Amino acid sequence: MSVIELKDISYRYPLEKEDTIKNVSCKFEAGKVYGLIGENGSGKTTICNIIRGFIPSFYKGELRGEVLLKDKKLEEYDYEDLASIIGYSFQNPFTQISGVKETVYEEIAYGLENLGVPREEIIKRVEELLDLFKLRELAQKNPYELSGGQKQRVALAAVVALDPEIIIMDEPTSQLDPKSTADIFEIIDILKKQKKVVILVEHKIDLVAQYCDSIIFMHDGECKLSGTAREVLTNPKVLEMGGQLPQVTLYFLERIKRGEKFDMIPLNVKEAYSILKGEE
Amino acid sequence: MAYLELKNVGFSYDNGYEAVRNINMSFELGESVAIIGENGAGKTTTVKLMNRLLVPTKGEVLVDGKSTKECTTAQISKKVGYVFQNPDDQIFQDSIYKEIAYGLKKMKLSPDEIDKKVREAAEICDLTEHLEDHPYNLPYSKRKFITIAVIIAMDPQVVILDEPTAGQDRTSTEDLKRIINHLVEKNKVVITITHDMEFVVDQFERVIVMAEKEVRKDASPKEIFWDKELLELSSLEQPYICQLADMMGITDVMTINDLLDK
Amino acid sequence: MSNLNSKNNNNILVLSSLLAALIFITTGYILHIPMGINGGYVHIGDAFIYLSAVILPTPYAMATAAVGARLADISTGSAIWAIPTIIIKPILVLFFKKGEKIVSKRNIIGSIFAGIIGTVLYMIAEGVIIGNFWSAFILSTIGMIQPIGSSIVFIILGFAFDKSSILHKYIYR
Amino acid sequence: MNSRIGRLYPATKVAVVLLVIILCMFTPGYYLQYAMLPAFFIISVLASTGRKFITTFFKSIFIIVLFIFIIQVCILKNEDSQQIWAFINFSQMGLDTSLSMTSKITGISSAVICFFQVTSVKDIMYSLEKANAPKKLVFVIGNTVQLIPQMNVLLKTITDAQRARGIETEGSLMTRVKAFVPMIGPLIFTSIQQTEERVLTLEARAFSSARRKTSLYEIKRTAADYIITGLCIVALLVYIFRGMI
Ligand SMILES: Nc1ncnc2c1ncn2[C@@H]1O[C@H](COP(=O)(O)OP(=O)(O)OP(=O)(O)O)[C@@H](O)[C@H]1O
Ligand SMILES: Nc1ncnc2c1ncn2[C@@H]1O[C@H](COP(=O)(O)OP(=O)(O)OP(=O)(O)O)[C@@H](O)[C@H]1O
Ligand SMILES: [Mg+2]
Ligand SMILES: [Mg+2]
Repeated sequence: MSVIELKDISYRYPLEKEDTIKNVSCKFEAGKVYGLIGENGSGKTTICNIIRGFIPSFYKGELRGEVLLKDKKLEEYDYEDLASIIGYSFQNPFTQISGVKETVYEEIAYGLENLGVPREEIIKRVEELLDLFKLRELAQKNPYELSGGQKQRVALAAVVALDPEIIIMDEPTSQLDPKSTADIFEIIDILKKQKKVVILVEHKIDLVAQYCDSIIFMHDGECKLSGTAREVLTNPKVLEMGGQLPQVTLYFLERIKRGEKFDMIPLNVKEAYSILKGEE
Repeated sequence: MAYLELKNVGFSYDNGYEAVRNINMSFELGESVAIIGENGAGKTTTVKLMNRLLVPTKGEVLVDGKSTKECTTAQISKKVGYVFQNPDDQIFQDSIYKEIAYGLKKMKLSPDEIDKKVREAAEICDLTEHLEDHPYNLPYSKRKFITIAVIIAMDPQVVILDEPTAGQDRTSTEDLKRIINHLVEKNKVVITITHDMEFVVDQFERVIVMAEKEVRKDASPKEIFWDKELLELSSLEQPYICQLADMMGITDVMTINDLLDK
Repeated sequence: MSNLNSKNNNNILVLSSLLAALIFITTGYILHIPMGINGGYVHIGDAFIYLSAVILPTPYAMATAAVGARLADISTGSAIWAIPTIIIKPILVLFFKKGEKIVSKRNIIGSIFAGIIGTVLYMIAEGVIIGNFWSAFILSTIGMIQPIGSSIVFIILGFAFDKSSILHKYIYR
Repeated sequence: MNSRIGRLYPATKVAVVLLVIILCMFTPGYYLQYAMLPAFFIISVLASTGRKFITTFFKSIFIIVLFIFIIQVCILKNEDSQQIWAFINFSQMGLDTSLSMTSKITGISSAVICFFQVTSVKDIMYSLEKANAPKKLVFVIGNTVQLIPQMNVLLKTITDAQRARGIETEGSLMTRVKAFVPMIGPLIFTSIQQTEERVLTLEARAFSSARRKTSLYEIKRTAADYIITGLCIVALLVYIFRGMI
């Protein structure tokens, strides 16, 4: 059963002449990671805002179609409760500090305080998250005195802290170094095992290929391709539409172009290696 | 002689936190260099020292032979241009045209000249059709290009780009490469901070690795991405093609084409 | 739909505290000139009170004015002006009208009136504190630069806001 | 604020301040009122805010006190005014008025200044929340207090951006003033621009949740709090009782 479903969604920002999102339909199931990909301006963030209900409650404009959360229309939910069901970390890490807390520790606890979680439980949860996100060293720092990547990690931790069933992450690793990026993907894997729905917007396609169960490829406001990572990310059409494919996939596609034949096009380094080894 | 030089530079923030120490770097005109390294390593701090947004607490920074301690940031800005990590820190006019023209006006150029330079810079950064737009109506990824155009228009000798690749798609990354090449052709120094390893390999001949407040290594991409101990210690990873090559026991491969050739 | 209103509400709250903070720094720090003689000071903070008056719903604007100016008084040590401030500043809000534009004839006149009435009210408060209305009058006359400055800043800011498109999202009229 | 006094429950401190205000207002004479200044200075020293207390006091209250003395004693014409020189007089009545007036101002202000210096905003917010003050008001106050340092950060960022574009912001007063004026606009625009994102951020952190908030930060009343509050009440009762006889 799908937890979230978009049914034939179209949306136009106020004062715009054209629809930004055009007839998008898709389903999201528990325990799966969804990669939402596509070039800049293809409408990824807009889709996230629709799922979270910020469109149409915050951004006005014209929304057609239906968003179903557990088979009930999104607008029928109490606005107050949505924050604890759908977590959302935004694209710009620099404006995601609540501004009401003085330390990273309190910043992560803030959402839990708002949800009325008992104090002992908050402490337990924050401690867990500090370890999970490797933020222990920064716990007593002022959130405003962090480097770009550190801010981004704190912002994501603050959202995961709420333990929502659905987590939307809009480019959560854009300012992160390779090691921290890998850490975040490990966390995504943990969330998946906890049977969450993870919706991930990401340009780092190699990691998307490795971790996402399902891919939605957006182009110009339309959902052009969707399916398993293998179905979408071995399709050269993605390149034509401004998208990107994993490095090893590109390598294999290039060899195929030169006339070689393979049973399977790999998505990550390990697969590529086993194919090449089998070949020798 | 090096155009920009950092000699034994150290810096602590007001709250006493030491962000970088013992930094030695030098840059010649016509050179493009990438600075990479873990989050919080001190990359942003280091480049802010170069245009005197921060003044070193130890050592000194020399621009064109002159210590930054003897100048004001405004004077240095004519030689060293810095594109902020967060574009929103830098944008404060209500149209892109005005934003680009702002610094030029302060340079006392004639209106015609300003107009010419604004249009040139916008052309390079692919913003011509947006010149009259409000900067905040463009997405984050595009706002970064506005700030790049702003600096290019001022025509400094050194251009510093702080994480220009963050959140950019393939086309925009290609645009970045084009911009960097264009600047290098004009004999500028281009210093780029990035976490995108493929971008580093494709674009740069010289890479500086920073970790734990210090410079770890200053070398060619080949020397860096095959130094696995260094990568491990600096929270870095090999580009995927290198990883594949490595598994197959081939070394010194950097790009898809390299691997195809082997 | 009732569940959609809460969004506007938070938006107003955040904007209120933002304006209160602006009132605070412009009252207490930026272009803040201590008047020396009576422990008061000259500033352009009122400009932001006027701005809140046109941007925010009236009750919010009143609270914003009180909070911002009150905090400034505390932190600059002018504890003595705290009570007059908390009464007078919210009154200033009542002279403005929310409309299509921030700078309308109506609001320019409003800012002048707010300046005059504000000065008179402070004069009374000063008279009570010092114990003599005559000296309070002289002081307040010197103090007239403050409302004049504030009106000018308000008008300049208002024009800037009217010209820009961004406020369309934020103004609650 | 980490001193013993700083850690007292804010309501306890408010009780003390209220008591002082009542005593100052209704006790005739001026000895008790003036005595509040050294008393609160000592309290401030104990709470290690002594220096701050004195500077604040002299920068604000002292000036107004001095002013009142000059006006009342020397300038104003009273029945008993004697001319000293030109328009400068001496008046005993004026002196008496000033003493009774300034003593009250001094006493009350000392208590208030001291209170705000030894009590952290966080504590005030916490006790307001506990006391069931309107959620919105608590939010606006709390957020304002938090936004102020942020404004400073923003101001610094904008200055940096301007410096990086060749605008002189260092040097003589004139250059600084010249650089400052074009900065106020961007400061306000940028802050308002960021409001939108801040609202969404708060939303994502369940700010509008209808549930009753809990707090990670906790201050508890200790024995000292009960004793001090008790003493205040007793003192007040004694004071009223004595006044009635
Ligand atoms: N508030 C807005 N008003 C009008 N148009 C908007 C608004 N926000 C976004 N748009 C436009 O909608 C389109 C989709 O934007 P969106 O932010 O969803 O793209 P994206 O796929 O997330 O891109 P990126 O990878 O750069 O984040 C863009 O063309 C953008 O200019
Ligand atoms: N204003 C500040 N005050 C105090 N400490 C700061 C400040 N800004 C940054 N720091 C600290 O200095 C260190 C270096 O920060 P810097 O921003 O230079 O890192 P960076 O290498 O650019 O990292 P990133 O890749 O995440 O942007 C970090 O540990 C950070 O927490
Ligand atoms: Mg986006
Ligand atoms: Mg940085």
